[in-house]
Amino acid sequence: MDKKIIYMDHAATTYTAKEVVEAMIPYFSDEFGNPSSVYSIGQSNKKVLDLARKQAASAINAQPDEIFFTNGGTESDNWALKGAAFANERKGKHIITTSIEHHAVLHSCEWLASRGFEITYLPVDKFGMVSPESVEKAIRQDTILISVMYANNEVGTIQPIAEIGKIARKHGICFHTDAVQAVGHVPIDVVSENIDLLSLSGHKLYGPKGIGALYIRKGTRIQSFMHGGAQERKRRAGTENVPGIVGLGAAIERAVTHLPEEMDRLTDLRNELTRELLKIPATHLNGHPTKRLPNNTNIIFEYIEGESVLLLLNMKGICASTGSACNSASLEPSHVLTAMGIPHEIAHGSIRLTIGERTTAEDVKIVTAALKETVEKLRAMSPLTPK
Amino acid sequence: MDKKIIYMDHAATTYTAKEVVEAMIPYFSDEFGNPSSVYSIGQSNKKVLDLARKQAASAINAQPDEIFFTNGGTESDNWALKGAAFANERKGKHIITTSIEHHAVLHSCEWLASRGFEITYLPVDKFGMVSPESVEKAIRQDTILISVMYANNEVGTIQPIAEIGKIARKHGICFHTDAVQAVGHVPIDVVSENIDLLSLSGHKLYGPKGIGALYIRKGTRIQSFMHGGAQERKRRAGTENVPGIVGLGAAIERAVTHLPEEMDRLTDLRNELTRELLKIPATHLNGHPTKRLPNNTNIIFEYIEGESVLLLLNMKGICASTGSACNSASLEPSHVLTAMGIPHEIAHGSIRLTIGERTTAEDVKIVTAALKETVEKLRAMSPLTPK
Amino acid sequence: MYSEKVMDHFTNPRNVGVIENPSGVGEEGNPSCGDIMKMYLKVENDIIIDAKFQTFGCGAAIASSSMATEMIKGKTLEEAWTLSNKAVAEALDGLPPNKMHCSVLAEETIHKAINDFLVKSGREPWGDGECSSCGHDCDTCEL
Amino acid sequence: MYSEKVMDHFTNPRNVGVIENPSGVGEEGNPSCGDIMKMYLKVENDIIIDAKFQTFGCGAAIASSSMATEMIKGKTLEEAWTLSNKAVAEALDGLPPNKMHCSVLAEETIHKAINDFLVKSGREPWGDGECSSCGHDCDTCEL
Ligand SMILES: Cc1ncc(COP(=O)(O)O)c(C=O)c1O
Ligand SMILES: Cc1ncc(COP(=O)(O)O)c(C=O)c1O
Ligand code: FES
Ligand code: FES
Repeated sequence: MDKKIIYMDHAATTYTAKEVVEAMIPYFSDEFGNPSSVYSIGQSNKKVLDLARKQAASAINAQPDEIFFTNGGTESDNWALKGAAFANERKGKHIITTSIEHHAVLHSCEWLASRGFEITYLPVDKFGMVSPESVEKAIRQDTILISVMYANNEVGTIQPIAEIGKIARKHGICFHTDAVQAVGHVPIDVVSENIDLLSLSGHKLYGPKGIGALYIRKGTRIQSFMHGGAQERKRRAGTENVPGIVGLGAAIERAVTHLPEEMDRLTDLRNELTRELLKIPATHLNGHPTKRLPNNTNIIFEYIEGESVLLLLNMKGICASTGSACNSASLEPSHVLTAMGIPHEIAHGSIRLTIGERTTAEDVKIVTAALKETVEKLRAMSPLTPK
Repeated sequence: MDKKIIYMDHAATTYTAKEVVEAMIPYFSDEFGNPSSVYSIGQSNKKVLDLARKQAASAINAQPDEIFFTNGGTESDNWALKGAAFANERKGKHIITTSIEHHAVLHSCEWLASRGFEITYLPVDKFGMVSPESVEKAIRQDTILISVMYANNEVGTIQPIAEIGKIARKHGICFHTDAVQAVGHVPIDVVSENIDLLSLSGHKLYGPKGIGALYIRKGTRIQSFMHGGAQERKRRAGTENVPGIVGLGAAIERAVTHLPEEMDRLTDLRNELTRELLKIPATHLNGHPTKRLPNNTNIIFEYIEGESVLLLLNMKGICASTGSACNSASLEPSHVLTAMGIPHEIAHGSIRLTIGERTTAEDVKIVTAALKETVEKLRAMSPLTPK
Repeated sequence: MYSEKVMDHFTNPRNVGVIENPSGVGEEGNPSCGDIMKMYLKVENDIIIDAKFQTFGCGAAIASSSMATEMIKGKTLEEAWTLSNKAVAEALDGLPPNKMHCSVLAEETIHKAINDFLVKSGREPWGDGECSSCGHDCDTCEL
Repeated sequence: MYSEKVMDHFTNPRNVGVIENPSGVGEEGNPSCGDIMKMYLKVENDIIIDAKFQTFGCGAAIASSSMATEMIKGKTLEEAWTLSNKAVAEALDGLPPNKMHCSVLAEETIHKAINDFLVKSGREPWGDGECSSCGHDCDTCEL
């Protein structure tokens, strides 16, 4: 890359931090033994997994033996939904979730629906917020699982997880939260928030891609999703991705160490970015004004379409997205914005900017200027722009 | 590690080759973009995935768009079994497999059985070989899937895949093979062998752990296993593990390039090792004498127990295993040896030695001498040793 | 993702804008992606002597509008009518499968504009042909 | 996996072998893992003056045999009888959860050998107690 890139798509994926990669390297070619083996080079890797388990646990106030490594947020979500559904189907087949979940949850729910489960998709308000009351109202005799994401990946809205957890606990229903965007970014406490299952992923917090974890509170009824060998105390089969797990542990520890200061720093930068962008006419902020991830701003620019904005930004060396990366091939407007009541044509003009640990005040200035120019250029071409 | 280690457990896992790690490194922290993104740093990663897809495809004579990346052999097996079962359940609920499959297949089958599928587990002969006739006899009106592993991970026996493939094709039944131990070790041709689904894994061929692939012949009916984003042409969700995929591609290409010579070299070394070990009294070779993986020897030492052999070998710097690594915590004798008709107490004395690209003739000599000594020492302690 | 030609026509689109007192105007939207294209024609002796567009849409939509207006300028109405989306996409050195419909939008907008001219000048509109196939493998197309 | 104590008793096992004309012999097998332990006792005045073992089994089984025979030497029969598997495991600085049953095997083999002696000397065998619990959390134990 010949020119400076300003990366504002940290919610899609982060780079793996240099020190995290360095922590991983020895486990590729030197300490490569299979942790299930009897001999020493395998056994020493077992210790390394235990350390990573501790690092992951302490980030969410869990016990190390409540952490099970997976290959990412998607697997954790699939496991939580399908595993809890099948393990509890004798009790009932009703699942409560929301209309703004990540597709890893939504499509798992759809698949479960095709196998006889019944899903209630709760609505959200205009800020993308689920109300705890709506959760409680949706509970039926046969409800076996509630799944509400910790923070939304597109608009950044942080959900009232502690309140929902309390309700779930009161009714004795298993409570899962997809915290892929939240772990390492905001403080989480599975005990006080009454969370039974929690998904997290490495590549959203400067860890490697292809690694994640599912927190399973002791005593939670859940089937295995990945069947096979006896790894992860027989609950998640497959030879352990030792370098990946080491990287995940190192990345989580790193994130947790800097969390309070980094939250403040990012919140300030993000607020500045939002404030400047809202000065452009016919723009609106998506998501909750304050209860949102510190690194997320999501703005609608009326009369223009998102992909063309991204392409022009890219030519200026700026990386951003319209919403969730994994569906950028899709032409449908974001299901999150639609659920928030934003009309189709306007939803198409939304841009998500997610800043990160290298983002500077200077970057914010450059991006603001670039977006102003881009929006003007595209509005000049649009048949929708008012004269 | 202070003394030289002789590693003879390549079937459990291999180190990642240095050049493979080097190929991966740039994709952790520099070229880290999400391949689903619109901007250039993500887009360039898409090309890298396409290259890896080509590399993987060419190793088994598949088309690149028939390769779908997973997080390893276990996921590939789970996907193949569950995905094909659910996609074809209207046609029938009968699945044919063998009693010597890896647990990733066996436990997936057991789970499917708990959900109403019916499984036939074919027996094997004393060499661990499945007969194609038994496959054909087991076929019923409602058979929807046949799953037979390419080569067994414990005893190394290579199955008559081409013959079974022909039978499956004749009856129009989907044919899956778990080729985790075979890809990169023996030549495979999914077209001429009539394979519809094939599992492979990176860490068995000097690639990284936590990455694998499922080959899906065009037109094969199979559901998704990992639900979520639109990655892998909407068939396997989850942010792509770009470094892992790059490493898998590089490792496969590397393995295929050296395959014919390496097969010959390993076969010679392995034969020498086997010949020497069989000179110890009351020893037997497990698995087929010739139709076996070039790197595998598996020997029974009567009157002694495997784990104690491994521990003593380990103290001499030699890494070996009793069978499959992922169940070394289990106390049961190997299901593979049991299926081959080997009695319990004898099955407990089997040792698997799997050599690799760094194994030398000198290593074979050292290991032979060490095993002789070890076996003598343990036999002297055993109440079973005849006077 | 996009060819250089697409990027060129996207970043420096030809014929952006409005024609005052146009001979014909066409507007077409794609209900699935929400994109909207509008074209203005100046016609003399059944020859398109000028064409302009406004587009709300993705990079491919803007590039297709730009290329399509370039391609019909100087053409007879009949020639312009037979301009296929495929020809537009080819002139752009190809479009990704899930963006082929953006070129279809251009073709349809031209048809609308030509028919608007025909009707305005008291003639019969021409039959709107079938949805032109994009030439891609329907199995892999995400259209 | 194993403590240094276990590895020491495994690689240099004490009391391996056979006692000619033993006062009592016990043999016990674990049906789940197939391991077999055999112990020989020399008893004088109800005191175990010598003990030897032969074991077909894993490292933990061999180390447990070695440690258990060490621990009962010089003890009265009553003292030897009350040696629990837990005490053997503790003397070895612990055993992994899925290997606790190897120490149980040692306890049971001692019981068999003592009873063999009692019966041979015309006395009543002592009641075989309940399976002694291993003290680990049953949730995580893979026994
Ligand atoms: C909220 C949320 N859940 C799940 C996922 C899936 O995680 P992964 O890409 O690690 O599979 C993502 C990100 O892609 C996400 O943002
Ligand atoms: C035959 C066979 N199948 C499946 C697997 C599972 O592969 P992975 O460990 O990559 O999940 C293995 C190895 O562990 C294997 O040997
Ligand atoms: S015109 Fe719809 S995506 Fe381009
Ligand atoms: S005695 Fe059975 S595993 Fe040790």
